[in-house]
Amino acid sequence: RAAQEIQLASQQVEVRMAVMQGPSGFSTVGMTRNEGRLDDYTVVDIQVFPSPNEVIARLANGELDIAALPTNVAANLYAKGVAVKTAAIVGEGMLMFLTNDAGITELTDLAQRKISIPGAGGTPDQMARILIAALGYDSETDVELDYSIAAPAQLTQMLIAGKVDLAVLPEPFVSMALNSSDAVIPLLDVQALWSALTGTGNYPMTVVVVSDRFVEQHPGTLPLVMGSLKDSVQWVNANPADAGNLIEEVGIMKAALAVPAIPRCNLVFKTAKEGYEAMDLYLKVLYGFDYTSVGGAVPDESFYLEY
Amino acid sequence: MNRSTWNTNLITALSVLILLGIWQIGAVLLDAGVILPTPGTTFSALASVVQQEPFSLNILATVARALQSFLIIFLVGGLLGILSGYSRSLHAFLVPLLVICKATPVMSVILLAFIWFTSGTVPLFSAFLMGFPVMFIQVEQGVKLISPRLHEMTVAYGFTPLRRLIHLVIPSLAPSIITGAKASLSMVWKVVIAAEVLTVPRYGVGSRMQMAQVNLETAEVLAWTLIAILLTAAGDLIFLSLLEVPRKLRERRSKLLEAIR
Amino acid sequence: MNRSTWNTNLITALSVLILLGIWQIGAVLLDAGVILPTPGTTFSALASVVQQEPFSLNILATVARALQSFLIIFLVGGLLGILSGYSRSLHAFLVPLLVICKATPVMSVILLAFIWFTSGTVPLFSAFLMGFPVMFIQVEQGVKLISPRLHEMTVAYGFTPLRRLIHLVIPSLAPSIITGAKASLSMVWKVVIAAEVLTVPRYGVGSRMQMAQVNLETAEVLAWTLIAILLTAAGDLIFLSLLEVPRKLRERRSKLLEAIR
Amino acid sequence: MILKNLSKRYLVSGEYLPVLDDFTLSIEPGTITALVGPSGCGKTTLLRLIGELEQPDEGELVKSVEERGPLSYLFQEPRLLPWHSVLHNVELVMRPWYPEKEERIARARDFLTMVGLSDFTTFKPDQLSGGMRQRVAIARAFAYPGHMLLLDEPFQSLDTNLRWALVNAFLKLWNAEKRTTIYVTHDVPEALLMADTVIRLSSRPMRILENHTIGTPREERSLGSPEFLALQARFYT
Amino acid sequence: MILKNLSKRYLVSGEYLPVLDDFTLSIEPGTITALVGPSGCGKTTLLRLIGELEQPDEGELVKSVEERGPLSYLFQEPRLLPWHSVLHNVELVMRPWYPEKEERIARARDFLTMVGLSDFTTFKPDQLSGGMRQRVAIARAFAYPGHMLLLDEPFQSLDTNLRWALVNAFLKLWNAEKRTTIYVTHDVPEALLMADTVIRLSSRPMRILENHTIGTPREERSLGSPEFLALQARFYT
Ligand SMILES: Nc1ncnc2c1ncn2[C@@H]1O[C@H](COP(=O)(O)OP(=O)(O)OP(=O)(O)O)[C@@H](O)[C@H]1O
Ligand SMILES: Nc1ncnc2c1ncn2[C@@H]1O[C@H](COP(=O)(O)OP(=O)(O)OP(=O)(O)O)[C@@H](O)[C@H]1O
Ligand SMILES: [Mg+2]
Ligand SMILES: [Mg+2]
Repeated sequence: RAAQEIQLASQQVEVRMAVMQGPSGFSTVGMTRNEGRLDDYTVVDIQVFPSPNEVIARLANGELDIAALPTNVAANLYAKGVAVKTAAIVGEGMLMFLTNDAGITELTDLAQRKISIPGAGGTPDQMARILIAALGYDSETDVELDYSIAAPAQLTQMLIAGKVDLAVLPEPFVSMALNSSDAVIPLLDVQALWSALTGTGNYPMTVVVVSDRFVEQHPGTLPLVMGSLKDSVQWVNANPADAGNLIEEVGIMKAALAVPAIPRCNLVFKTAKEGYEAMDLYLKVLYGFDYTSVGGAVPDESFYLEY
Repeated sequence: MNRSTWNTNLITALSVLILLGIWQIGAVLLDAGVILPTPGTTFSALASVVQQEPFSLNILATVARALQSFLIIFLVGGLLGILSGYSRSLHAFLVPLLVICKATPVMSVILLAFIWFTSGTVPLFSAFLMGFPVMFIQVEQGVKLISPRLHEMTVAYGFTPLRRLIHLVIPSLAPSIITGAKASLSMVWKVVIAAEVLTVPRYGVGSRMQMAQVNLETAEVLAWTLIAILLTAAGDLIFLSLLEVPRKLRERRSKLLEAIR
Repeated sequence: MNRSTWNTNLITALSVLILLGIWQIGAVLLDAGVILPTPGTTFSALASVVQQEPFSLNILATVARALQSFLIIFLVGGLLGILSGYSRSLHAFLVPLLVICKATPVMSVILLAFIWFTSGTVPLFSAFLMGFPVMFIQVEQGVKLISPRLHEMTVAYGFTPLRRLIHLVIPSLAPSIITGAKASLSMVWKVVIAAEVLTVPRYGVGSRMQMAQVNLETAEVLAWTLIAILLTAAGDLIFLSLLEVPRKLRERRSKLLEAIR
Repeated sequence: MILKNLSKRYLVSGEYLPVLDDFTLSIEPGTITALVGPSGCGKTTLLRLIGELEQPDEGELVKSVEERGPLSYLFQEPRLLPWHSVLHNVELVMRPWYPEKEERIARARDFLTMVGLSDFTTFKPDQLSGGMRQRVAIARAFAYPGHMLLLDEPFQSLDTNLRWALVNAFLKLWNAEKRTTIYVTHDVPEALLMADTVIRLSSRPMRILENHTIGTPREERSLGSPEFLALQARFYT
Repeated sequence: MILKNLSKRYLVSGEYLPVLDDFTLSIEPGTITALVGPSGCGKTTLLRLIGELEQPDEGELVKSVEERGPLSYLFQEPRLLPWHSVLHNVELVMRPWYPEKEERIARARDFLTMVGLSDFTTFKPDQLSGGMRQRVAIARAFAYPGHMLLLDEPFQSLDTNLRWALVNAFLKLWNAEKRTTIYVTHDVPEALLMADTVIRLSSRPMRILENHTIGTPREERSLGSPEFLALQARFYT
């Protein structure tokens, strides 16, 4: 038996996966239900990071196999020669323009206002600038974009306290703001506007990338992991309350805040193949707007992994 | 405790009270609990934070990081400072390194830092970048203030370098070393906690602050800040009492010498 | 430039070369341009960064912030340090404030800072929190090192407080003030840039770094870091040459006195 | 000036070291008093009490009206400001008295010439020899128009010629304006030629062993005369 | 020891101040040489050159074999380590010579007793009077077994009795082991009684005005004898 166990241990595959401390973390908590054990041979170790920086460093260094990242960051990494490919979309757009100024009702009221955005150059910033431009404003002169509060949680605080009157926020902070203050009202659903402009569905905000080395070394494991991830997303969407407990346990945020947000986080699972068109379109739009944000080139087809 | 110690303690207490008063008034005027809760709310958050389970673990992790960074800064900065105070060549050699330490924001090298260190040690690294120049500059300058007359005396009386170090250099540097240590200690806490906020290691005061922040629990953030302030104050007290040790040792030594008749 | 200045300059250049060599080797070994580009790539990024349009505006904004913070720290820290070195009561009163400055991470009070200041001044605020204790501790300790014999001399010869300040206190404190200034200058750059990275004001070296960072343009991040390092080195040189001014003034004064026969 | 039952002790590693214990002395205003006594007996301490740099633990110090106010103190060490030139060191202390810069500098220069340092006015204290530093301190004390003169071993570390030249220069200054002068010396002949009253002190705790007022006018004194040979012999034991 | 054509100048605010200029002197090993000269003439500078704390700009210094190696230097100022007690200050310099702690401390104590400080061994330098500090420095220099003795105004700021007691104590030590001693003093009688050779120096740049070797054995010297009265008169001008 001892020999058997040793053999088992040697066959054991540990999948090292990274998610961010937000909805991408929500979507994977289902995988931790069985302490990360997917089958007899495969264990997934999920690490939650506060910023993409740590994920990028460890991915480039080979300390991680799989990571959930903003779509443009994934494309950017690929363009910079980091050996990763995208495997699936796990999260779609969930951004809102929120305001606590009852005077703003029309989109035309945005003119000459200060709009607070958490983090310059992130997805909220890109989408805000794309849409502002689409609405016919010049983001340099017609509105003032303010990046001085980088943490979305802090921006939410300021919005709730009424010290900031117009902000672009992602989930789960949108839900938090709406639930904490009656004064905060949704002004503009970024996703709806995107659909109207492009004539497609929601845009892919978060994707899962896999390192080439992992695909080569464990070709059989990838479908298992992806299957399990798909499972997890479905479970989380179906059981927000249970998922909330796991979210708190893993240390992402309090269940009380996460649970109401889950339905609005647009957690999905689409394989790269299924999501190809949406991603390609999204990346092309980003490229047209600011090519450095996708690494200077729209990724070719080999960026999309088949399994 | 004599009369004047009593007085200064009274003034310190008064100052704390005034600050609490300003806080209370500010919180009431601002009237936004998510941004600035009242001292009362904060103290009740503090009470519940203290009962949270891995409370002491979080504290210990932060204290360990702060202590480690401080020791590293103290030893490396002190040693290099002394050497470079004596050697113009070493000074010239270290100038670029010092400028790099001074100018490079952690952010520029954070990707590298993540590769070389685990997320628990990134705070140490940030603290080193911040505190090393302060300690170094301090001690290096201190070397220049060593009395040239006493130095000459040790030369004339053939002190070995070690004896000169122990009996002239280190006692002369003591004020510089103490201020350097105080000044770098004054940053280590804050830098370590700030880096914990950014990198969220498993345990740490900064990690808990970050979590509280994400959950919009401002009172809890401030409760952890109070804990940080208390830790710092405790650290200062311990440091001050450690400063008494050499004096006591010297007194004991002089008693011992007295005994040898 | 005499022989020995030549030598030290040579050593400094050598040290820079060695650091560049380590960088090159590290970059080649690591083989990951997103994490650590080679010096070559970085220098070409530097060339293109310098040509980007509001280049000098970014630099100026950061320099202005650093200078402002430094001046505030220098004046407030120096003044309070002198006063509190002389007055035990003031010292006792300031202790809690100092501990707060030391321990409170900017993160805990950043929202308040936003409410009270405009976003461009948050870097100043962070730099103050960081640098004030260093300057203060320094000068306060310096006051304790003023020669009691010379102090007594000024008492016996009936110096007014102002005359004592000018002719005894400030010259005696000069080494402390200089080290304090050097040490706080050593932090101001980094803290200002780090705060710019966080708050992304319209212009600033840190803002540009942040933008380059989100786009994973590591070579550009490092190019801006090099610029920050050059700024710091230039600042150090200017500071060192400013230090010569009092000596020159004193020499001129002594020539003038000589002229009055 | 009258010193009434002065006591002064220092606390040294937990024990009290009595330096003055119930010390009483009265000094005639406008005279020169020399204090002679063994090393470490408390002479400097006494001067510091008179100069009000320190407070007695017990007892009282009563100065006559013309003795109150600022006084010229020559410390046992030069105590020069190391960052100022020699001239500046002397000129600085006279500021409140001579608001005119030219006048002040001329006066400082005069006193520096008196002590033989006219060629060294631009030197920093660290660039001087020990005796030269002492002379700067002398110039400073003499240039400062204090109401009393307290001199702690003023002419130490000077060669004999210079010493006598300075004694004479001092007496000339003092004759012009007779301020109460108390001075400590280890040189008995110097004390006998210079002082009105010579006080011999015991070792610690300090007592007065002898309080001798010299009747002979200064100009008629001679160390070789029988009176002074006898005095010297007495003061040497 | 032979000093051959020594030159030494200091740079003071851009100008050279010549202190020694082509100075030549030969000193018999194992004798006591007293240097007498006006303040600021360069005596301390000469001792510093002999003690190799400074290098001459020109010229050469040739020591005989037994004069080479460590030397006991009594500086013009006490130069004590302020953080160490009196005993520790004296004991510290003897470390390489007396590895046995007990022996070293006993010796330090002996020398401190010799200078009259046996009750002050635990005091810090700052708690002593000026003369007491000087005595600690004397004890340190005498306790240190240097191959030569360089003494810069050793008995300054001491009262006359103590001064003569220390001169006698020094001569006893010196008689036990005759080391080359060069000493600076402003006290001509002291020089005449103590030295084998007395050298009178001019003011800066320093020249030898007189190099007088005293033939009379030390025990037979008396300041009152006609020989010494004549010598004193000569050395005072
Ligand atoms: N600050 C002090 N702390 C402790 N003891 C002191 C202090 N100052 C002086 N003493 C002690 O007081 C005594 C008298 O010192 P003082 O300086 O008055 O002597 P003095 O008569 O001037 O001697 P000298 O002729 O050597 O200068 C000494 O024994 C000394 O040790
Ligand atoms: N470090 C220095 N820098 C400039 N000049 C100096 C320095 N040291 C000494 N001198 C000058 O050299 C000359 C001789 O000084 P030195 O100390 O040798 O005199 P001295 O004979 O010992 O006098 P004294 O009897 O007063 O101690 C003085 O004019 C002094 O100004
Ligand atoms: Mg005295
Ligand atoms: Mg001398």
